[in-house]
Amino acid sequence: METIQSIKPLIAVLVSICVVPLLVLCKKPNLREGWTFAAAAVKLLLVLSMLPVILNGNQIVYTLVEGVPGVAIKFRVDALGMLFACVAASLWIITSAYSIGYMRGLKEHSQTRYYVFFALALSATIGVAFSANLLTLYLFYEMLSLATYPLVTHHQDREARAAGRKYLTYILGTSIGLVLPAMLVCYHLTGTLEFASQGFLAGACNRGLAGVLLVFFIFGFAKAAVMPFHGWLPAAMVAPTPVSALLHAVAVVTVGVFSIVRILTGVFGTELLGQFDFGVIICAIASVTIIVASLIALSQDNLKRMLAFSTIGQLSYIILGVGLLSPKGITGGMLHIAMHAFGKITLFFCAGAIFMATGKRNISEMVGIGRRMPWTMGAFFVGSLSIIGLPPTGGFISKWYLVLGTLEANQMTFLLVLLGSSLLSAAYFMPVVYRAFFPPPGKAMFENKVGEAPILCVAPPVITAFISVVLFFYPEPFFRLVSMAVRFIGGN
Amino acid sequence: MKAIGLIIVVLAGALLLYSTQDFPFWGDPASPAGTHTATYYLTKAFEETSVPNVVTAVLADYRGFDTMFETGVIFCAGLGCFVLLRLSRSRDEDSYYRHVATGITLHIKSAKIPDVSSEFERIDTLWTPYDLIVKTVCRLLAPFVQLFGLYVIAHGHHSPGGGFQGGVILGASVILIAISHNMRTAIGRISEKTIHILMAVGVLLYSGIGALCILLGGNFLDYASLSRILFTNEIEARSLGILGVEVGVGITVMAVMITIYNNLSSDGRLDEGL
Amino acid sequence: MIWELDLAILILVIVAAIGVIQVKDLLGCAILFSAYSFLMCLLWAIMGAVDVAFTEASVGAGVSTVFFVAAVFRTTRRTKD
Amino acid sequence: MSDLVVTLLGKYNYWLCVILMMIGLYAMIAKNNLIKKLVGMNIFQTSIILFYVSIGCKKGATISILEHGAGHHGVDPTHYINPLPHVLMLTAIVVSVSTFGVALALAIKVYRKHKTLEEDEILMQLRSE
Amino acid sequence: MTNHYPALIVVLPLLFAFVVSGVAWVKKSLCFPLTIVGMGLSAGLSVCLLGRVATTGLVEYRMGGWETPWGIGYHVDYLNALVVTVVTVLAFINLIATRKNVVEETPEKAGAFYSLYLLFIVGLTGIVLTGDLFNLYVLLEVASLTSYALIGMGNGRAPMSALNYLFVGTVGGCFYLLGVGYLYIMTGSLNMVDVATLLPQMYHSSAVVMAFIFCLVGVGIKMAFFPLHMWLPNAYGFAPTAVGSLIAPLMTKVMVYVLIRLILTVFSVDFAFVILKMGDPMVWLSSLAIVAGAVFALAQKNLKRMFCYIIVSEIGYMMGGAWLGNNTGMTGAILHIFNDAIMTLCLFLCAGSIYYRVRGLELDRLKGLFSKMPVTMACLVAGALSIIGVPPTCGFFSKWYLISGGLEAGQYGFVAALLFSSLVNVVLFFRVIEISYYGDFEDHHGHGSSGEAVMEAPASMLVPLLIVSIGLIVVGLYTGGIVNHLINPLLLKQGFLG
Repeated sequence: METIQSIKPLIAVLVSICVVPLLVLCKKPNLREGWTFAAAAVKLLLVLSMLPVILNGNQIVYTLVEGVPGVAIKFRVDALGMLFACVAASLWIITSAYSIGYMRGLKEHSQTRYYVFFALALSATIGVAFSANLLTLYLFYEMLSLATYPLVTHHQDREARAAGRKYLTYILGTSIGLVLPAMLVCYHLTGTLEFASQGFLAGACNRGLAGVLLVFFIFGFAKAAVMPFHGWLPAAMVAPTPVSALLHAVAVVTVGVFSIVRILTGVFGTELLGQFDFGVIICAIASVTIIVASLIALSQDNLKRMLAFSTIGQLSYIILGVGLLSPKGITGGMLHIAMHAFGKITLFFCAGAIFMATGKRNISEMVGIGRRMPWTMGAFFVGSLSIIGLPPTGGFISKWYLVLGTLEANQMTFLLVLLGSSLLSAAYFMPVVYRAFFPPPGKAMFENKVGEAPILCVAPPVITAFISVVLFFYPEPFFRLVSMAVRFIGGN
Repeated sequence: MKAIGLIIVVLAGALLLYSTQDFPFWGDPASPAGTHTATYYLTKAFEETSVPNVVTAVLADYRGFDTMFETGVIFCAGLGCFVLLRLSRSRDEDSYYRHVATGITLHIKSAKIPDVSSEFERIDTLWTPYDLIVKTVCRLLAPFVQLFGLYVIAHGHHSPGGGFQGGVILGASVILIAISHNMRTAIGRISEKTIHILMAVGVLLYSGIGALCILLGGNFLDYASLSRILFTNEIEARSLGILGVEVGVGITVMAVMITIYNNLSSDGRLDEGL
Repeated sequence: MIWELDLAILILVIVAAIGVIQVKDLLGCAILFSAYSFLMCLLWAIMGAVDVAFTEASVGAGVSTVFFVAAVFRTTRRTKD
Repeated sequence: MSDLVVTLLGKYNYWLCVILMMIGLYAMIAKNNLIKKLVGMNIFQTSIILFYVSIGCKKGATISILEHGAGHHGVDPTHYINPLPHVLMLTAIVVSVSTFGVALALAIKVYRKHKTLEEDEILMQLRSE
Repeated sequence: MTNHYPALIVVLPLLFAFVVSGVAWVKKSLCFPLTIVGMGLSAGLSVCLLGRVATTGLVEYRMGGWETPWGIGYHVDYLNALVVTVVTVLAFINLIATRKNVVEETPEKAGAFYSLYLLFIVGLTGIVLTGDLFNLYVLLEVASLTSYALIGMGNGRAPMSALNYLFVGTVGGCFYLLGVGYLYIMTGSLNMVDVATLLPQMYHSSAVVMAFIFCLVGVGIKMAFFPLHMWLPNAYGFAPTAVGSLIAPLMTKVMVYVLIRLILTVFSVDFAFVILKMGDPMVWLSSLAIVAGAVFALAQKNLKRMFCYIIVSEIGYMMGGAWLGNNTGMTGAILHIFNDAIMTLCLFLCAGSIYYRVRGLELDRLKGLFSKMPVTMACLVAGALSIIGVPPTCGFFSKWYLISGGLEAGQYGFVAALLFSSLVNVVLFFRVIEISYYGDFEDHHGHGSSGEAVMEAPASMLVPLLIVSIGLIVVGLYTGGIVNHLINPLLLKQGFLG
């Protein structure tokens, strides 16, 4: 394995920050959106150009500046980060397209602000993906929190204010109150914060302290919405749909989970976790979240809220997978980052498209909508298959590995959790699809004039749904990245 | 409040008293304070500056930098009183005049102020005639007071006194006039603008001499380097440098005392004063 | 320096100080304060600090008192304590 | 016992100085009238000046102005009082009179607005605003 | 000329102050340019001085050419050079940024105002550079007296606040003077280095202990250290805009510098920590200061007053860091002097430009300001993030050192207080941001009270403000450099062993 010095990661992060002045100064909407696209394309190309290097088993490193002696602001591109960056960068393009359709279609106000903060959020996301140490990760994590605040509260009404308040309370409160002290304790114990393949905490602290740190980190990264710090996610649903999509699939929650995965593998190391028997604790925390979130999702009528609770559950799959500490489980968890992203973004796009075309938010009002919006609901169907974990979608692959992981780790309880929650997700998704396509006679709620949403809002979900299917048949690139990452962290 | 005050005071007093136990005895010639730096000043000051009053030598030369800021503090005080109290003249104010010969008071409502003449004198509403004896005595006294002030400044090298005390005395002479006559008379002799410019000129003289020393190649306030333009030896140059800064201090202190008095006694209106 | 004289004046100074803070008229306070300053000046002269004494005489007992009186004239003589 | 007496008598100057200091401090804290506080402050300052001047004292020495001609042939430092505290206190007096002037100016400005110098009355006015 | 830098930094603004006050009576329009020139020269020279100190380690200067225990000497090491640079550069920026405020608030006395402004800077730079204990007192009084006058220039409650500040400040100054007197009576010297060499043989004398305590109390009063902070919020809050943004960032920080200087150079860390064992109680008091400042800030309804209480809290940061008793904490404290000055300036400048347009700083009046003054509000957010301690702003890094120092010293109460105040700051600032982001909900119903159109502040305010807020991030990123090149060498010489 070689380490290559290159400024590319920094540029990939900065692309979308650099485009901000252009966005602000552009008076014409077309030009403004053109810049957004250009930045998204450049970013994706940059990320992809690093892919072969990573696939050859190398790493790219760039040190920006040494903020504190021993802890620099430093980027490192490795397999896991690459996986996440690929997902985020490619979905940004699709989301941009969707945003244009959505925002113009609904004639939203302050579109420039929207695009600016969208770009900033993406910078932060890539920054998290490429960060080489805890400090850099924390930096971009906070940046993301702040950049998404104006997005979440885009409507600037009372509801948005309440949601924004909740969002910040949860996210900033936990990151300052829990992550920051935990990080400083780590630094104090070891003098470094650099992610290492087997963690850097080994031998530096006893079981009790390590346990406290673990809890601080898992709950501190509240973006991962591990219960009981999940309350912000359903509240944040007041945001425009592309933002929800961004929050749920591309940036925020995934960043949270990604951070936890990084902490578990890069700070603690699987060996230390196994030695202290922390795997079970992590899995238990995750399982509770999975089951409870799925049950709550069952009772939701608002489509976006239901998706939000579904997300909360699905995220904990990833944590569960890593918590199993077996190679297959970790593989499954990491793969789920990508698979869930594509599946969930499809669902959100669909929800947005339905809202645009019909103005409906509640599931109970969507009876028979499949007849009117076949493409959208088709995509919705594929997306929900992926989330449930059924073939022929990518979701199946990750879930398959998770199940194998539980077997490998000999944790039958968690196998049951996985299966049970799959059934639950089937239980909350399938009725939606069923009623959309097969309404009870005479109860279809839509007149003939309702049709598909504009093309820019329909194409993205269709594309992402298609990608989900493709990922079932050809998961190779992601799979290779994940197996490299697993090999790197020395999962036996 | 009184109880709290008492408690704090008693506590602080007890601490202070406790700490005196390690002091050298009062007036002990062998105490560190009496021997360490003091010995140097007493033995060397005269040969290095040729000023017999060691206090002046230390004040204006060894610790001349302190004294410059001391003058700065005074300057701040003058400026401070000015900015805090001085009211800008409002145009549409009523004004009162008195016909000197008859004592009739004129009340003029318009903004227009008649030309100054010897027949009319501007007064306030609350006007009481000044006592002739006091007025005359003070007017006669003022030049002597001023002369004494100048002597104190000039003779600071050899006797107690110096720029600061002399300046105060000079300022006091003007204040005396302002009290015994009225403030308009005093301001007529030395206007507000003059006072303020004098205030700046005095300290500027001090710091200017210091800066001049830098230009002549010495350190700041190193009067020895003035010997080049004064055509004397270094010791004499120091002595003259001390005189120069004392004059500067005197000017500033005088001007500041007058400013503070003017603003305080007239509530910033610079009218008739007390 | 005569220590008996020194002690006597010191005690007078303290008496003057207590008087200054207890008197219920600000003009009286000003005059007493002037006396206090003058006593202080004497004290310093006895201790050999002639320059300081000179300064105190001109500033503390002289100009300060004038300022004080001027300020009292521009405000009020009344005080509750 | 005699030890204590010696200590007491040997430093009585400092003791009385401390008492003066405390009178000033008490006036500053406990008095209600702004001008009275100001006077207290001045007493506090002068007492510190007294303290410094006391430091400079030397038994059996004279004022620190050299006798005529004494400077030319060696000065016996024990004959003269330490000049440094005097120098410092000249500065301190100047500082205290400057502070006094500015404080009076501020007091007049306060009086302009509140028409009183009693702190409690001013606070009452501010509270009712 | 280069070896005269230390003197010139102080003397040039002094000369210009006198010139300005004289020129004001002849030609008013010259005052501002002259002030700019004087301040700019001083700032430029202090940057040069910092450069020299960074390479040579120590620059000495003797006033009047006299050797140090007899004359007054400047003894400029890393700490002075760093702080003096902050003081002069920030004062320069503030001077430019607040010009319009000055024109508006004190139109007639601009000359005197600028003269006092320069004298205030003279006082601060002198305090920072001097190596003489009594000279420090004189300059302290220069700075204090000018600040009383400047604060008293304001309207409304300002004179009363200034008078209160004067009383308290003078007591502080007197206590310091008393402390110096105690030192003088014991050592016979006033030069810091000289005193430091004479002191070790009498560390156990009660007089020296009292000297230290009096200096501590005096400086503590002047820096508004809890519970001696009562004067600060009123004095800074009611001051004229240009004065608030000058004094608030600089005065308290310079006083913290004085304290650190006293600990490091005069009394030595051995005395303060090993013999007196003052570390623990002071850290606890600092923690209390942090918590109290944060809680009081929560109760404020005025932006500027809120900032004032945040300063009280920040003083606790620095004091706590200095008293932790290890190099990390001291590094944090010194770094925080630097960083906090910049952040506070940023906040007060924002308050200044908001006041310039909105004419009020009550929180309700900030409604909808994000859309009207986006740049100013963006800078406010930058300052807020720094106060909260979000990377990569500089506030994060000093907090980092402070917390690490706290962990190292085992002072978990202090660490908890720091985290608590961070969280409270989040609440404080997001309350402000929320109000200004959302605007009036009732506006939609059509009876908006917006008679005057509020718009973005003029460029002369915005540009300095932007420079300061970018500075927040740049300084944050170069923290490593500052620590390695300036603070570590200092602590290597005078800091804690091991």
